[in-house]
Amino acid sequence: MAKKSYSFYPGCSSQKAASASNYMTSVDSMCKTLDIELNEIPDWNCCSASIGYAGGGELPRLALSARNMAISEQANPGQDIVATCAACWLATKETQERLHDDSSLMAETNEALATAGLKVEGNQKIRHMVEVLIEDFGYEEMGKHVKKPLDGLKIAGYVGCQTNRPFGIDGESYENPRYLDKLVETMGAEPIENYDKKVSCCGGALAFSEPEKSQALIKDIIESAYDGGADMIVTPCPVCQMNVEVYQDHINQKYKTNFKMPVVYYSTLMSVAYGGSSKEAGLDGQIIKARQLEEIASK
Amino acid sequence: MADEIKVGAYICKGCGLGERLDCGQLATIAEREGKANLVREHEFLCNAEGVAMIQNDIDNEGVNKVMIAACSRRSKTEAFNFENVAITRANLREGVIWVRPDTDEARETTEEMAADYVRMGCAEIKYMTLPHSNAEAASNNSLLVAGGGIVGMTAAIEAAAAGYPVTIVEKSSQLGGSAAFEYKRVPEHMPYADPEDTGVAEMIARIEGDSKITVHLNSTITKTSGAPGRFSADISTESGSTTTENFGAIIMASGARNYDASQLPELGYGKTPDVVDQAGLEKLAMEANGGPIKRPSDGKEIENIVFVQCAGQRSTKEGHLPYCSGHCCLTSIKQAMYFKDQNPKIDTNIIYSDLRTPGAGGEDFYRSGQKKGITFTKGSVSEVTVGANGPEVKFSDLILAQEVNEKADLVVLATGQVPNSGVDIDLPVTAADEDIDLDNLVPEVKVESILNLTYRQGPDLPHLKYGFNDSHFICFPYETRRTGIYSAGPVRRPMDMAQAKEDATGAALKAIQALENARLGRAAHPRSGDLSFPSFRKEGCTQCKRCTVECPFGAIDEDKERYPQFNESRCRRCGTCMGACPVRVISFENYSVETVGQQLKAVDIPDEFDEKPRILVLACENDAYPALDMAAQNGNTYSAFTRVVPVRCLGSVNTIWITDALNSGYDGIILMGCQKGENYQCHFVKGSEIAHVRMSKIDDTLQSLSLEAERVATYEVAITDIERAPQLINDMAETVERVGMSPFKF
Amino acid sequence: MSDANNQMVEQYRNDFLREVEDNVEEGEWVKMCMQCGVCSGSCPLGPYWDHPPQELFMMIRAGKRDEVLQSSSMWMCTSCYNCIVRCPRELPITHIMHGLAHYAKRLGIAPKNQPTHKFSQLFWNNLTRTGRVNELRLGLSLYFMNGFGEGIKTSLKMQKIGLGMLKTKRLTPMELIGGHKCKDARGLQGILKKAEELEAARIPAAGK
Amino acid sequence: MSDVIATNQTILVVGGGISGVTAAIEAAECGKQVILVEKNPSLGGRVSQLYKYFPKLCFPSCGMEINLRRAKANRNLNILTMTEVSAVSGESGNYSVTLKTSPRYVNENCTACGECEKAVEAEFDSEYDYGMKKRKGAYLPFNMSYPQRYVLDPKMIGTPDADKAREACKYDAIDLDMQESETTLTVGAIIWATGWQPYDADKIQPYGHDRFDNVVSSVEFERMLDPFGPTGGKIVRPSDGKEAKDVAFIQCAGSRDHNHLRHCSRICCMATLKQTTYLREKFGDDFKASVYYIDIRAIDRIDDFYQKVQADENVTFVKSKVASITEDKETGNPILHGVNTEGYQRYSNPHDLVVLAVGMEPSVAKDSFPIDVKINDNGFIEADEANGGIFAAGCSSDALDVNRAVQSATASALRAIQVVNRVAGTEG
Repeated sequence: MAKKSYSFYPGCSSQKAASASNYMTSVDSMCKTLDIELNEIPDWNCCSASIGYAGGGELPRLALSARNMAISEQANPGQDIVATCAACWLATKETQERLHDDSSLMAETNEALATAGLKVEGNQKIRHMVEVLIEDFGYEEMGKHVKKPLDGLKIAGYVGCQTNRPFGIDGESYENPRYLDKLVETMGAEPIENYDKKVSCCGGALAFSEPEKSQALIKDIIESAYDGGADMIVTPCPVCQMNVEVYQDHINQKYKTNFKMPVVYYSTLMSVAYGGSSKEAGLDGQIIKARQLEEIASK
Repeated sequence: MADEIKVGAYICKGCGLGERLDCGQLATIAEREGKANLVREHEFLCNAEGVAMIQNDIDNEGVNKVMIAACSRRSKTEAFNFENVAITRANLREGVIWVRPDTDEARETTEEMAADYVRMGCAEIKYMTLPHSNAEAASNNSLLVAGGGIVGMTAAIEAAAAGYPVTIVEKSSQLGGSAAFEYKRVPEHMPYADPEDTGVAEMIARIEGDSKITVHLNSTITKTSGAPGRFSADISTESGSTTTENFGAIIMASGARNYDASQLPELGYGKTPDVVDQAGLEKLAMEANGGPIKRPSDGKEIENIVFVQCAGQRSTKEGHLPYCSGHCCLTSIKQAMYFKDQNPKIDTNIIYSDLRTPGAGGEDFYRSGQKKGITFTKGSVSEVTVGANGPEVKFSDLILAQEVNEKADLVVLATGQVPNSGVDIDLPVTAADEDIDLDNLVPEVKVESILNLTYRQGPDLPHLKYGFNDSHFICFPYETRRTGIYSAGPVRRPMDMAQAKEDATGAALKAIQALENARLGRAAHPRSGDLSFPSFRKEGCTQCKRCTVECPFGAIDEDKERYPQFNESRCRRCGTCMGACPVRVISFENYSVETVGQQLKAVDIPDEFDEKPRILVLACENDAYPALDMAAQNGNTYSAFTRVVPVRCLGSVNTIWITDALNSGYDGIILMGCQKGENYQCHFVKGSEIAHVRMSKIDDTLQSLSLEAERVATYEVAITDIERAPQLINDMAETVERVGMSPFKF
Repeated sequence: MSDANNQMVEQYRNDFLREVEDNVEEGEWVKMCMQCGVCSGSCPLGPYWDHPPQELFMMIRAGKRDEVLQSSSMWMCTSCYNCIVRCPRELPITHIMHGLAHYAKRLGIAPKNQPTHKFSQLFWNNLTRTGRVNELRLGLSLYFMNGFGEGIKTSLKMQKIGLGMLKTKRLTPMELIGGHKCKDARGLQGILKKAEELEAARIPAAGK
Repeated sequence: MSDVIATNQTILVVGGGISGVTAAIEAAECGKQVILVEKNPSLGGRVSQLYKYFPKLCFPSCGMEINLRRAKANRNLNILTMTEVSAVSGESGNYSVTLKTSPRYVNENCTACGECEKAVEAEFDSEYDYGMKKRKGAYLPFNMSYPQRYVLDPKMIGTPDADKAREACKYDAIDLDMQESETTLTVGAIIWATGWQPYDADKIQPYGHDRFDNVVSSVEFERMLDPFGPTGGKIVRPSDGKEAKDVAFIQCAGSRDHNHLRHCSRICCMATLKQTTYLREKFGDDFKASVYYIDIRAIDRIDDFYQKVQADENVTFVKSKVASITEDKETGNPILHGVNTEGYQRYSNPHDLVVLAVGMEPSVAKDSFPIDVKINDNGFIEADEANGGIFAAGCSSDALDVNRAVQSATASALRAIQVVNRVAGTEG
């Protein structure tokens, strides 16, 4: 397959030494294998991740994503915008939708952008990395590159909210999307069938402001993965990954559980299956180590 | 043709009949005992060759009565559908071999069963004659429409468009009915977003321009007599002048009137002019004619308005309407739009308990109302009081669970429809002129008849419920109990304008069909096409009037000498009159006391000591008989001692058949009819009920014969009682075994 | 309507509904709700809402201005979008909740100590400072949002997580000094300033 | 089919459900020539799959028996089953219609003796039972099937079973060489009565019809009550066959919903109220029914049926669109989650069985009509001058209950007669 190039929006959490830097690491190695070129949007900014609304009104929040789109249109014309972060993808896609639906919003937004000499049209397709994998490559193609099948691993595909609703991945249902399971299968591991917290909410940004309430949600997500006999959880979203991984100690204290469930990204699995090292797969970024993956990687 | 009788008996050997039965023997029985003039066996009677054989005998051998011993009369009906001959069927397949086990020990009794059915078939056919076409058959092809509202106008326009002349009789001075007093109507076309013109003017213009439609205003129908194809109606004007015209069929479109809102003082009606009903709001809207709507009390431009849904409706309270009027939710949305379209700043609050906007258009219209800013509040209104600046609505908001007292400039009560259905003929005749209460309906000052029928059974169509003269059929909504007279619109059932027009068009079709049937002397549903009709032996008649009283369709009047007067095209051929007649003088050419009586006699009743009882089953041909067929089809079995005779309706069962059967040694008798009572399923409405009443008196007969009461049983059997029906038969077989054989065998 | 705060509202008048339609993000959808309640039943933090979305919509139509705007309910939204995808009347409920929260904040009548209210503001301040979120600062400011003492407690509670993040290089002390940022942070701030002005012009109550 | 004679005074009725059958018979009984085509092997349509009708709680087969009697007795009526309309051209009073008839593999000789059914082994999902039950490869669709003639499943043709069937028939009724045939007719008017199909419950993802055994659709529930149906007339849970005595009914399952059908399907409320009476019929006082609704639409006179059910203390009504269903893994109980909007109470209620009151979807997809008629956003045919001599009857015109569908069909018969009478110039 020929090289594929995309206009890339990494988002705050994917930056060096940020909470999802390990995600970025694994994405890089995955892309190398699939010959994907990611052209970072120069000087991109935060999208406000559907939480900045107390301070930011509708228009300012739209302006944030609009700026990224505007720069992308200049720097990477003719390319689709690709985000690895669910929130980034969603915020940008929503902005595009809203601006196209409402011409006065579009006008005002451009008026604001003009102060920095920018203009947005919003005609670049805005996609999540998972969409790219499924639609531009497909499971068969992804499977072709597997060098080290993840034999014997049982993995719960935790899709979460924002990669799934309101847009979601084409052809998948909101209540029971199958793409992570298919991906897990493609990498040679075994998906947890009817994992019933698959699309439940982890609390998102409220994990910070409402820890107890959110951790109650997170507990169920992990518990149900254990019930399904999972060795680990896989997710396409940095917020999900962080929330589900890092609070397990707190949850264990509060609920007298002893969770130690690794939570990895789809790209982590792919990187390992494609023969990447633990480092390339970003496994060193796991606070709860994914030993089984490390073993396979070191084989 | 009737002079020389030639019976052809045909015995089929197909479908295993040949293997299971001694068909040669059956042929002999048909010839020797059945006295058939010509008997043939055939390997496969219903195939082209078998049918051709029979047709040939009809054409060349002069066979004019055909007895076919094969499958049920419900199977292969098309194949055995010969013209100009009387036909009967002996049911050897569903009636015999399919309900009997294929065993050696069963063989003898199964054979006897088949033999009896052949005997019965031959006996019946001898007494059946081909119905002659009717002398009285008349063919006036114009329609009378009572009522000039939307329904009447629609019926007239549609019937005229099919080529039939129509006369509209309208009580008031103008066409259009209540719709003429409405500003706009609920939309009837996509996108179902805005109120549209009522279309009344358009319809009136079309009627005035249609040479086929005659209109009598300020007129009522003061007398209606006759029957489909030959109705005669007196049309009288207020001034008293009367003209008499003839019609083929009648559509009753007398519509509905508004519920009298002054029955609802608790909702403020009458206490202030600023509480109106929906009709009142239409009036205000027409006055405003697109401009700001002013409130009646002081002419102030209305700024906020509250609609109270289900006012005095869906309530069992004394004086309230127990039903939902079907249109009020849509109407209130439409009326709220009168305000919103004129000035979006006006606040409109619709307080409802269940918002009912069905179908494709309904939900779109609801959404459109929301888009226009109408507030919908699920709540229940307890009271409307008169405050300093206007009415105040006390209600509990069921969503927010709070008591509210909302001030409004105007309050609209969504009260319901009350049918103009004329006299309730089922009430004691004397009551007709007094105040009467039709199931919780508002007491009438005086109920005026709409049709003034000269029928023996009363001047109007029977009511079903709450004063609506609907039929109770779901599959056959137009089956009124007066053939050739069809009710349509809100007089039949509460409905909105769009549905009323559809209903009017359907009723027009039925009316046209009725006069086409009358032209040919054909029966209407459910015995469609039946050419027979009842006749009676005058010399035998005792003028007991049972037939005239019991006829479910009011088809029989009394002539000047007080003899029954049968109106053939009102008749539905159920035979209830025949069953009612104590002196058995009423009969149909193809169905009579004889055609059944002779079958009973034809059955071979073995000697008491043979231990072979006989159980007679008289089964309704519409439900019980098909149920038995399907039981056979599904391999259910029942006693070999059973002999089933299909009857048109249990109402046609004359008790003489029972007494004769008991006297001639039958051991048990079962009557199978349809469900009776409020949710009756009897296709002749009252037949099953009447039969049950008659049979409740049979005990005396049994006692006089000193026979056990349980030898005769009457059941309600549904067409789905595929397992139950055979079970009932087997139960009777056990009963007979228990109480022993009848002593009346000779 | 400059004194939108101390406005008397007659019950079941549509003044407040109109105010919401004019001033709240996607507010024009509120009137389309048919009170089925599927949103209320779909919210992951549902049990913590004093008034679930569908009830808020009815309250708005009933003119319960203060009860709605002072409510903590819409601050419970996790942006999971369950309500949006299930709503039979296609109301963008998530956005309406954000919009109501923002409008309450704008009018200065949002519940002061509502944690998400605070965090959301911190987040906005944090991201607008450099154009990108500074996770460490965000974290610390969050811990200390309820004062110093509280902050120390929370920090200790979170210490283990912090260390874990540090160990795995998913957090760096460098963030405290400088850290990630947009090169053209000024330009971005200019854009936001302009956007806020434009919005303020549309929504009278702005600027609070 | 070559024996079918049609002229521009003939009325073609498309669809042999209760609307089509009614329209055809009513027109024929007015003395008109009528051709009725039905794509399935038997007349009857959706109602033949129902246990009872509301509000009378009587049986659809009762009315069907009468209609079949009327049809058999009428020489003006010509019925073609397994036949579809593939093309229509022309104008009011003169249409050219192409009919496509699929092979039944059984000819007029069939006596419905049933020997072929006994002979074959192959079994297939029964369409009549929505796949809840198997039927033989040679079969009579249902007890009241008309024509009362067997049919062979095309999937069986070419297999040894097909030959077994042929050998078993003593009357040369089975003809395995039957081919699809096409014929073109001239007709004056067309009544379109293709009816409805239940909305695909699997599409309502939050309710997990595709994931949970004990979540069934309302039409599937009807089949359970049929003594000859998949459960032999018992109300049981698909998961374990246990009697389902605590049943939840979810209204507007696919209706009044922008994600599914935007329209209100009208019948579902009454259908549910009716189905609660099935529970009392089967279990006496020992049952629980919970109806989750937005608005109960028991329209007009039959609101009293609603009042009756409301008075039954075993039936409770919850004003709530259920948000989602989960499954209790131990018991297999579906658990309904949502909020009672009357005063705001949350619930998570387990039940034995959940019945989704699925909506009415027009059988023919908006874009695949072989005729040129005006269709509204919901896929129903709009009454419109532009439709010429083509008239909708029953549920192809709107979501209707049986009573209204029959009215609509009767009305459409008159509209068609207006056309052919105009053609005949006889004017009545």
